[in-house]
Amino acid sequence: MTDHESAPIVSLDNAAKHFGPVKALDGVSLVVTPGDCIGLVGHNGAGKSTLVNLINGALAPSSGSVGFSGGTSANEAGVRSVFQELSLCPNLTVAENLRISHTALKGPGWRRHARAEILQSLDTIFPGHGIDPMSEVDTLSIAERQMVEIAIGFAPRGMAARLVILDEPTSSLDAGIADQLLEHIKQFCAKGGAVVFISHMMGEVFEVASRIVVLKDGRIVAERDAADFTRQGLVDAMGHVTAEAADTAGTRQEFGPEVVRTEQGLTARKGEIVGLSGLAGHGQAAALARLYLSRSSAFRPGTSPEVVFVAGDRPRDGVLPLWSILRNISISVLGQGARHGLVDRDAEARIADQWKTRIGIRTDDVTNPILSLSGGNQQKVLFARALASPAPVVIMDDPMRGVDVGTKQDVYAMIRAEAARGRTFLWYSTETEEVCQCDRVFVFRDHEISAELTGADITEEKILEASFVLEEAS
Amino acid sequence: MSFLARHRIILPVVSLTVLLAATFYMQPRAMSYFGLNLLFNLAVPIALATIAQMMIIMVNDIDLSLGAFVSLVACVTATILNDTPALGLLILLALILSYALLGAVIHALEIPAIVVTLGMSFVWGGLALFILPSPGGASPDWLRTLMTVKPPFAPMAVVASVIIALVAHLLIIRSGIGTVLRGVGGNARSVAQAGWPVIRLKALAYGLAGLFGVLAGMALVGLTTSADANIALRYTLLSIAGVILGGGEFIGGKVSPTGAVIGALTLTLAASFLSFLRLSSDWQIGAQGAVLILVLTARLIFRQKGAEA
Amino acid sequence: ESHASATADKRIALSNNYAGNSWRQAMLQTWEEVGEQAVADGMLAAADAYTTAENQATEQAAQIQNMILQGYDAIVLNAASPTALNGAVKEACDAGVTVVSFDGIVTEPCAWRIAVDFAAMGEEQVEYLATRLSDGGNLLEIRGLAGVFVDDEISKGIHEGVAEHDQFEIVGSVHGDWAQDVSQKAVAGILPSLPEITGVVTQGGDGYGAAQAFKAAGRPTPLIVLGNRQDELKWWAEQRDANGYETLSLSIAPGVASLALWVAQQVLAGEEVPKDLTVPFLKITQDTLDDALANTPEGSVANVTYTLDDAKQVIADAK
Amino acid sequence: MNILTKPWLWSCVAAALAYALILGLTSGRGAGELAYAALSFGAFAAIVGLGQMLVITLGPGNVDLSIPATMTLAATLALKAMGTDPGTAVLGLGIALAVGFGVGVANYALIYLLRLPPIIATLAASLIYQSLAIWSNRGLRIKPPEGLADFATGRFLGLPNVTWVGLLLAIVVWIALERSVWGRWLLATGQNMRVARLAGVPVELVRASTYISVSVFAALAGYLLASFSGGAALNMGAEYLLMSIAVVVIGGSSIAGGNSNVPGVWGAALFMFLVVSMLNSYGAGAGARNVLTGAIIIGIVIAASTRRART
Ligand SMILES: Nc1ncnc2c1ncn2[C@@H]1O[C@H](COP(=O)(O)OP(=O)(O)OP(=O)(O)O)[C@@H](O)[C@H]1O
Ligand SMILES: Nc1ncnc2c1ncn2[C@@H]1O[C@H](COP(=O)(O)OP(=O)(O)OP(=O)(O)O)[C@@H](O)[C@H]1O
Ligand SMILES: [Mg+2]
Ligand SMILES: [Mg+2]
Repeated sequence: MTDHESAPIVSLDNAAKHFGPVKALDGVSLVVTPGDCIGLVGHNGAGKSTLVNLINGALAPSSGSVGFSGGTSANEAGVRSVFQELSLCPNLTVAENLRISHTALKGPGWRRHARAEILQSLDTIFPGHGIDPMSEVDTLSIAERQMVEIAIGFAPRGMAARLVILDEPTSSLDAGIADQLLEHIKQFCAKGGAVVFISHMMGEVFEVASRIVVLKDGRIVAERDAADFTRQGLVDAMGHVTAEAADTAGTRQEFGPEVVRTEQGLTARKGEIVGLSGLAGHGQAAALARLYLSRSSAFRPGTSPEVVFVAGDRPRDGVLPLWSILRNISISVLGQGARHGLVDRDAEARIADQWKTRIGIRTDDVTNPILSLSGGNQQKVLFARALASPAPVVIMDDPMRGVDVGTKQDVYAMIRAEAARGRTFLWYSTETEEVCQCDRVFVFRDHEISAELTGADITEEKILEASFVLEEAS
Repeated sequence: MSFLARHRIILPVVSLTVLLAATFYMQPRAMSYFGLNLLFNLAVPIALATIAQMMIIMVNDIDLSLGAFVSLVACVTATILNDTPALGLLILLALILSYALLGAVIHALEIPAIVVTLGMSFVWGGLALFILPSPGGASPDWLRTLMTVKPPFAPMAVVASVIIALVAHLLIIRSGIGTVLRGVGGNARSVAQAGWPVIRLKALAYGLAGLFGVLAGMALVGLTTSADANIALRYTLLSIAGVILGGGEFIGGKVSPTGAVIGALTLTLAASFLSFLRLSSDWQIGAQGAVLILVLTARLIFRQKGAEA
Repeated sequence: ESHASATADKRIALSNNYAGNSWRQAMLQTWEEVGEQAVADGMLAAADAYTTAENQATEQAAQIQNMILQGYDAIVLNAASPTALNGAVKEACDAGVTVVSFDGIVTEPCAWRIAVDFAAMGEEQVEYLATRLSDGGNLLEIRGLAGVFVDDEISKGIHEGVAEHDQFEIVGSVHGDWAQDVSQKAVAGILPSLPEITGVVTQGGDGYGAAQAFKAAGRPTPLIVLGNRQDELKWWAEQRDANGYETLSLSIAPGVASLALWVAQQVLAGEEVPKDLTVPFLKITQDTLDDALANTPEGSVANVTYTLDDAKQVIADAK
Repeated sequence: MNILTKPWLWSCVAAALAYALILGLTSGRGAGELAYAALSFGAFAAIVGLGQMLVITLGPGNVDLSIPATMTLAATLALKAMGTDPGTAVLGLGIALAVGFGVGVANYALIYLLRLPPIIATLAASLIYQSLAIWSNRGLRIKPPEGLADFATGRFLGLPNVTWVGLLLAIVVWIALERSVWGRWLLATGQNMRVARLAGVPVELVRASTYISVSVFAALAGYLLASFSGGAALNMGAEYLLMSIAVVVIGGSSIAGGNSNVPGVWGAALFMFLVVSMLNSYGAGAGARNVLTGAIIIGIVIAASTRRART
């Protein structure tokens, strides 16, 4: 298979994982050797996260095998995972979280060691991160948490990491920080480490990956050197009929009256798509949450809601974990079809089925539990929840987190169509590419609006300039 | 992040100080070695029970059987431990182990702790009635001596409270395993993913709760000199209130051992403060509720400050 | 009257561990009335009442400690436990405070005890039944709150009585927690499995509930020994008028608190008072029923208020 | 769906078993009598249990500890107002329900305005309600008007009237939880209040109405119990503190909904009465009775949970 001095760190042999009738992984063979930097791509629900879980031992394969060279378990073999759903302990400090992962860290003085180790790791990967290792995780922004989790993944923890699996690590990082990570991955692989990098952002994958593995419906459909793929070829391999890139904004200029104005200066007109940008954690999410809370009541059951919310931080803000997909979708429209306060269950089922097809939720039955969906498909459910509601203003807090390329195009089109029909969108995104599709963009810095861009001014450079300007001046 | 929200311990400390000042103002005689001991010595078992409850709340569970358990321990201490110390110790050890087992069962079968501990409260209460059908028994002499010792400078109650807080703090906040235990409350899934045997951690947390529950029962007997099957039933609710008063939260592994001990002292002091007020007997019970509400209302200041951040 | 002036500056506190039933409320009321009068008459400087929320020895111990701090000269005590308060009582004695316990007494030797012979109260019930039901029969026992001293004592007396009168057999025993609704429920649950019952022995506060349960089950009403609650007495009178029902009612009078007050006053006045005093329990018979009913407020408990002279008499009897 | 996976099944099975064991002792004698008693007394536990279930559904940390005090206060004020005068039953009911409503509003105000954890808020408030009850009537036990007492102890179509009330409420709660928009909102709030709020659920309205419902249920139970047992006593609600929680958890409550445990509350209410009766009938002492009750409770819960896990 491979040459003798670099035995595979992990090798999967025809490994499969079934959840009841769902074949999440349907016989996958994969070998990761030192120095490999594998880009793992595939549509939402292709089985990427399941593959990660098989490798790190969180799930046992239904058939086939997973073998390690450096020990019997992933831990012993130096295999680390950074999960798609954030998995730190929010009540502990950053350093204490390292202690959780570093099971061998013991004895007096462990706090000092933990502190030094995590700080070292953060400094290496994200120079100038500004994270205090003594601060509790729940006081950090989602981007900072993601950074901490990545830093823990790469930290030595007793033995150097040999393989780090990153499941959509950049989904809540802004471009600058994501670049720092990509840089580090390249260096790590150059020094003989191995990385499995999962992302829906093709640019990133092409930048770091030496080899790209494409998963489709639980099977590997392509595995080649990155250089052998073209961008379009990759998207084709993933099996998505990419919606023809609808001609972008800039043509439509007639907007209705102003429907949103906040103290901060955030404004939006009827039919407008307003973007919020800037570095992650600079107050965009808070501004949107405040707007949502001020426009909806916790006491009055509005028959016609003014605003709806699409969450990006799924476990914290979006998913009702005990419920089915159906109930997760219908929660925002229950009030409308109700007669005598009773739920119209036929209408409810109709709406859920309709959105399942419209937005392409990968499940055979909407009465399945929501947690049986892959991360990206859960996100689609949240979209469906919001778009099904008749509210004129849609607030979106980084809603494309973990959504695959094909679906993204579909959702963009859907948003534009809804906007044309008179809905207003407020859209915070960590991806500049998305923000550039908006009609107007507010750039945030230090919890304040530092720039308002329109039309042709909406460019990556202008946004970056407005995000950073003070830091450069000082 | 505001200063107050970061340092949750300030609230319990301030509540206790204010209440203490008010008590001293109402009853200057309390401001003495003798007075402080009288005010606080019955808080020692409550503080221990509060730490026990905190161990359970730390892993996102709640223990409705703690009062019955402490009563049972008190009955064992006042009878078997007093008559045949070796057998008594063995039984107390078995009780701690059964607590640990309870934790493991709750985790393994994924049943809510509130249910199991509710059932266990009947079991402990029944066993206590077996051992001591009517009040009685006697405290072992060494225990009585220990609980009535008069250390220099500060009375036993104060010294004991400081020691309890210190030990619990070292165990839960400073030590490595304590950190992992808090991690179980914060995010059990990630602790499991890191390779920790969560079932054993849960058993450990429950075992520690059992240990502190046993200490609470023993301390209680040392003070009261005898026991009955109902002696500590109130501790269930008192201990929960103490944990919350001390800045703990029901979910998420956010607990403060020092705060919990201070919470227990505050609860005890609140009752005394009221009796110094000499209310009409109709309202004495209600006033206890009012004071509890008042003390907890101070949390509001912290919440609002915290929410702004 | 020389003693009165001797205690004019003395302050007495009542430590009460429970307020959740009519008996305790009557007790508190009697204390208040007698205490206020004593203060008005210049016999005492204060007679304050303190109550804790639940029936718990630990809270009462803390309460006693507070009373020591407040500098009371005497503490009158209805104790949650005969032994668990001994630590606190000892501390009070050591601080020079006179402690008088009543109803729920404490065993600490330094305290005075005004005891009711609860065991005799249980035994007397069976003796009464023996005079009424010479053929004997099956008895149902309703007990109080498990784990409490009074419950154990009365039950012991009842079982001794049954041992003596072997024509009786206790065929069922339930805990009614001294509450009508709990007794009613417990009796209703056990009745279907019991043979015919000729008598019910009780502890007070539970007879009416038992009667209701028998009625609901459609069984003939047996001879139920009652516990002086007004609703029981009223039910008895109604039954008597309707079908000549005859029974006995006995319990300790809540007014015994006033006796304890006077005993404490006597101790403070320097009188020599024996440590152990007894009060008879209050017994209502067929003949005294109408009187008792007339003197008991609606929904309360039959009561007696003791005077200073009564107290002196009780002390003299004990010497 | 397989009936064996219904979490409420086990409390009903346990109740039936306890019933059979008692009848085994009497070889069938008194079957009707026993069932009638169980249905009467179970009704009170079921009514407070239904309310407590709604609160527990609100999520971790939500429980109402003021149920006993509410029962006592409502019954005391209602019976005092009626003063045994005939024809005042409706007035009394109105007063009891108003007290329940007021208590619920007060509890919720403490929780919402002062941000107190519900356990502590209701515990502290219950001490105040208890004081109010003492102050208002000093524990005097006033008899209910005769007509009301006859209703509370009477029967209709062979079942006790209080059972009909309990069944009616169970159906109302079942519809509310399983079919109504409010029920969906409640279940969503219970899973994650923040998510529910962001999904447009009026979470505070839901919480307020839930805390008011439980108090109104408790007040109704207090009113009926006082009428049933011949008067309000200060300690009349005491045993319903643990009972209300026990019937909810034994009933197999899970806050997911769509798997309603309303029948479980009734099953558990009957069970709690029958198990004590059974142990009394077999002559168990207080100690043995408690130990066995606890063991059986845990047994039921384990049986229910492993059954659920296997499917
Ligand atoms: N616990 C589960 N029970 C049932 N089905 C599951 C479960 N976990 C995953 N699946 C299913 O397995 C398939 C693969 O899911 P997986 O999470 O691996 O996808 P993914 O490639 O990571 O997608 P995404 O890009 O959206 O994160 C999906 O169809 C999903 O619905
Ligand atoms: N960056 C920091 N921020 C805040 N406090 C700090 C920091 N570094 C050290 N300290 C404080 O310095 C003291 C020494 O801490 P350290 O954890 O290094 O000691 P240790 O001997 O490792 O502890 P242990 O014995 O608990 O393992 C502690 O009180 C700690 O809180
Ligand atoms: Mg995934
Ligand atoms: Mg250290």
